[in-house]
Amino acid sequence: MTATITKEDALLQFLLRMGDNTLILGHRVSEWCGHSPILEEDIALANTALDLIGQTQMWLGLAGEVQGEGKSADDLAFLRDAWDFRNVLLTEVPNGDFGRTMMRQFLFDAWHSIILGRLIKSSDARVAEIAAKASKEAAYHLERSGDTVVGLGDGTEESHARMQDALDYLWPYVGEMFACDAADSEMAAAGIAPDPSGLRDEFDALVGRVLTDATLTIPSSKWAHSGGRDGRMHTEHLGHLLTQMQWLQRAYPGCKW
Amino acid sequence: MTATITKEDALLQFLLRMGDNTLILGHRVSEWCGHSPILEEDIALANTALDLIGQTQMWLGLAGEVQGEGKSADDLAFLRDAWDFRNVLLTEVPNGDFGRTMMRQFLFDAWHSIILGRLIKSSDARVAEIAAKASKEAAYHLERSGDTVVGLGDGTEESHARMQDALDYLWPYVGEMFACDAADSEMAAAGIAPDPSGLRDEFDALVGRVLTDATLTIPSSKWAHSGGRDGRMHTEHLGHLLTQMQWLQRAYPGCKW
Amino acid sequence: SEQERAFQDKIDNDIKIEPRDWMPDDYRATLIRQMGQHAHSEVVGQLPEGNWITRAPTLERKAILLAKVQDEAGHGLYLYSSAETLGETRDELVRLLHEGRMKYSSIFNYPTLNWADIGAVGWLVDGAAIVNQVALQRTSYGPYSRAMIRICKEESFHARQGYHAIMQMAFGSPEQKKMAQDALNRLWFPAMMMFGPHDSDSTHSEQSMAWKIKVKSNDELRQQFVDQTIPQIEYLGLDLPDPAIKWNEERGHYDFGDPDWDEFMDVIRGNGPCNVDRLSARKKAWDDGEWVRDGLLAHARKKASAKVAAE
Amino acid sequence: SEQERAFQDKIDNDIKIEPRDWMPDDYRATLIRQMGQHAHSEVVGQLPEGNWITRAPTLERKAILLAKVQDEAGHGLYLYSSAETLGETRDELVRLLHEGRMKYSSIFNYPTLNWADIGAVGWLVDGAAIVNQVALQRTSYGPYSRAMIRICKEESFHARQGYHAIMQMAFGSPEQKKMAQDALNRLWFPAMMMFGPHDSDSTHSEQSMAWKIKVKSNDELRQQFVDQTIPQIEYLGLDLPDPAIKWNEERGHYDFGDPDWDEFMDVIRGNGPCNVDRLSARKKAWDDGEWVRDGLLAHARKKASAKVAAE
Repeated sequence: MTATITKEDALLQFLLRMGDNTLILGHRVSEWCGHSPILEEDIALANTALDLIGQTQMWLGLAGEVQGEGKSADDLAFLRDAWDFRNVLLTEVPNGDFGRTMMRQFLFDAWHSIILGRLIKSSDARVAEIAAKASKEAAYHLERSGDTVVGLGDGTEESHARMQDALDYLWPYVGEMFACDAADSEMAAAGIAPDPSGLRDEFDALVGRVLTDATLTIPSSKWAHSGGRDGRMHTEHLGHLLTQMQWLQRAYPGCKW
Repeated sequence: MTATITKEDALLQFLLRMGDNTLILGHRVSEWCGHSPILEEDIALANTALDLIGQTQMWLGLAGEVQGEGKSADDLAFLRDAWDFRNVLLTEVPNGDFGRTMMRQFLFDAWHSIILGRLIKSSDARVAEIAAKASKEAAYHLERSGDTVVGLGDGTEESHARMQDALDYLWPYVGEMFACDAADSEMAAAGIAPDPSGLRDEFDALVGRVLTDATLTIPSSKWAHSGGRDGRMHTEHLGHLLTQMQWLQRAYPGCKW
Repeated sequence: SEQERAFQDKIDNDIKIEPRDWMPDDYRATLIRQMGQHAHSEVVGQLPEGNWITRAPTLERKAILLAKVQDEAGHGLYLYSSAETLGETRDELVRLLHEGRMKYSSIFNYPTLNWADIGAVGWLVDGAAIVNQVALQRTSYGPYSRAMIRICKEESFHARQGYHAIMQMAFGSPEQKKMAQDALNRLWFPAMMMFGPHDSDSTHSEQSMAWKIKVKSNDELRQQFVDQTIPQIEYLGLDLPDPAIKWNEERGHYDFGDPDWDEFMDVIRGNGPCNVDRLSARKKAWDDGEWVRDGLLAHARKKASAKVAAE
Repeated sequence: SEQERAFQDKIDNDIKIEPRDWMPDDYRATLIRQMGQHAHSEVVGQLPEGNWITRAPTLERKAILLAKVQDEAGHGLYLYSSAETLGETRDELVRLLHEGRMKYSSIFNYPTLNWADIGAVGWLVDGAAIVNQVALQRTSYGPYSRAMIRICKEESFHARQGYHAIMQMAFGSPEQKKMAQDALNRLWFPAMMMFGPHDSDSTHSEQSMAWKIKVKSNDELRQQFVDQTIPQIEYLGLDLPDPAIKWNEERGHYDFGDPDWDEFMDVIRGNGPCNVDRLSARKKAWDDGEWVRDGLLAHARKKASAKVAAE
């Protein structure tokens, strides 16, 4: 399908994708609060969630501006239903055990740090500005999640097995981050954002290096889930997440908090 | 505190208590759908949930009538927030493992079958009619949950330990079912419903018999949770349950389904 | 052989095969596979619908959905029992499912994403299943045929309820109508796939037809489903989910487009949207329930031996 | 003894005791108990607030709450480290907590039931904690005193944020105001209990005061909290949560009613609304995390020995 999408629409899609990724992943990570394996991780996970929510405010804030319907970042976060979300499915899968959470974080951080690095040079100054701030955080997240993946992958027999399970489960969710549709092409043509498919080599090299250190094996199947970043088919998990996330705004509409 | 409550108000409280108990417990039981230890249990649990939801329709339907504000059973179920619910805390605690779910069911069924037996003779014909229908179902539930408690309590070492854990956890939630406040006194005086405290001996005898067969030991502590049936202080669990239960009605108000 | 000829004679004369009758090994194996898959489908099919039980929008809808899921578990039980008449235990069938060596209907590897999906599952998925199952009422194996007769009654009821549920949505608020359309769009092709590949690509079909394990071909059944469903879509005022749908005066049937058979094969091979989650949910239920099954069995044995001792 | 006299002299002259200084066994034990409890409280205190993180009504509120809970975990870490200066490891303190042999602040055994509770926890619970902790900045043990100075800064920030959050509610819609009132009503007496029993019933107080582990009495601190909080309640336009509250011109303080000390003792003994759930949540986190801690430790050892081998 070739582009029958305006640049404005494409930009909106792009911003929603960036903001919904950080919103949904931030929500998932925040579920760990008070339940992690060690106090240092409680702190680190809360900090990661906090960064992601902060980035969400910027991306969705700009999305609301671009949309031009007077919607705030909060309106977009709390008043859309599942089908309007544009996050990749990877961010909405349940936390599972700590290993799956950290593997998910690592796979996301790797992609995130690469794309944010490109976005710093976006032709849209507003995008470049957000990326400049977010990329520092993402680099830090990647360092942490990468270290944890290596530590647990190359830890005990049990931790290795759990990390391999996590990787096997999550790998089919990786491909979606590199999908390219009309909106992406439009963004690439406008120099606003890179074509996601062009990021794959760098991702594979980075992830391959870390997973080798972690003594983990990348599954051979090439099949990938899709449907999140275009809203065509999210997982069943997203709807449940939203019941919590949006509860107060739905139950008490129009209030100030 | 003595009664400064009108008979109408007391009746409304009584009906909400009956209906919220079955609503919330029915919801909890329905969470098992497709996840129970054996296919026969999937059927039995769905059936129990179905009975409880059916009873909810009757109790809350009558509550709406008595309240006289034009509210349907659905309005009451889906548009009140946690503090307006009047179920005992026992019904809202999470399912835990299958043993805890069945123990909770048994403790509730025992109380439920006893009170429904009395309500058949209620001076309020509408109450008596609902009780007549519900008590048959409750008797059947009690037989089933009692058998399961005995089977698992007097099963393997592991099943025994799990059932004792379940009983230890749940026992402090039993006392609330027999609390008596102004509304209860008013109902008792009007011959509409029995004083709950008067049901305790029969309950203790019944439950004691079954738990003896189950080789389980009733905890010695007399302390009991409270706050559900008067809405003063629910558990943190109820709010989470409502985010799911009420999602559609909150997100899409005023629709017909 | 003599036995084989007598067996085929019975089938040709529409005499049902019963559990104690002689039957070819392949006939038995094919039936066990088919009935087992069918039973597994009922059990796994609880999951996508169960996904909305806690979010059903009214008490009435919650009750209807609970009753439906309960029925499906009942069908599973009934079908496992029928398969057991062929000498295969339920536990063994479940083991094969959990090891990924037996399948269930691929439709259940698609997610239920909005409330209208619940209506659409009843309407389209049960609708498609009924088309299949009505044909199977005439299947040659007695217990299977009788199971189908019983199951079809309940399924028709579910399909009607599903249609009513989606009707509420299609005739409801703009957002409800959008949900109905979204559900139809997502579930249409997966429902079409429920009838299996084209007759020309169907591997087991010929022998199954001769044995009357199968009674109508995949393409016949699919056409029947399309023909009965299009007028319903039009009645609901929803857009057709496939631009190729068109009444063909000459054939007296609707023409329609092919589903994406690559996706079909992907899902069959385990690469569907929910395959991994569905199977792991079932395995978890089974594993978590082990202590329960063991406990109840131990108690039953104690009771039995106490009874013997007392005699 | 000579040592004891020198020790008490230092204390009387407001010279801080440092980790390597001689100290009486009871002083050490009392401090470990108090700092350990304080650390546990920070950790368990994540749970009632964490309960609302996934339901925070705006991105801003979610961020504020995340930052707060993160700070609390940080305080826990800091306090465990301070306790370690007395020779007790964090793991040992955690073990005692999980075995029910050490306490955490009873306030966290009350549930957070509506969003206003999150504001109220910051305002009332952190507010009460600060009253305590400001006094403890002058405590005699150096590391504890310094921990308190650092922690108090962040807690004041939290208390202010909490007050702003509940102000939004109190000045918001009628339902929001009702939530604020409900939160105040439920949390008022538990917050009052945070200062412990009346001085006349407080067991450890006298020695602790002499050692300046405690600096002000329970009743003094409680009065201070009441005096600073009542005007805030009035500013918010909420009803007073205790009918006995009344300005006493003569004393220059507010009079107020006693909390239910039986309930206080119940909660202390484990019979509070959330005791069982809180402790089991912490134990589950710890148990579920064992493989993580083991894995990371094993990896660290591999790396260390690889480094040695390479040298």
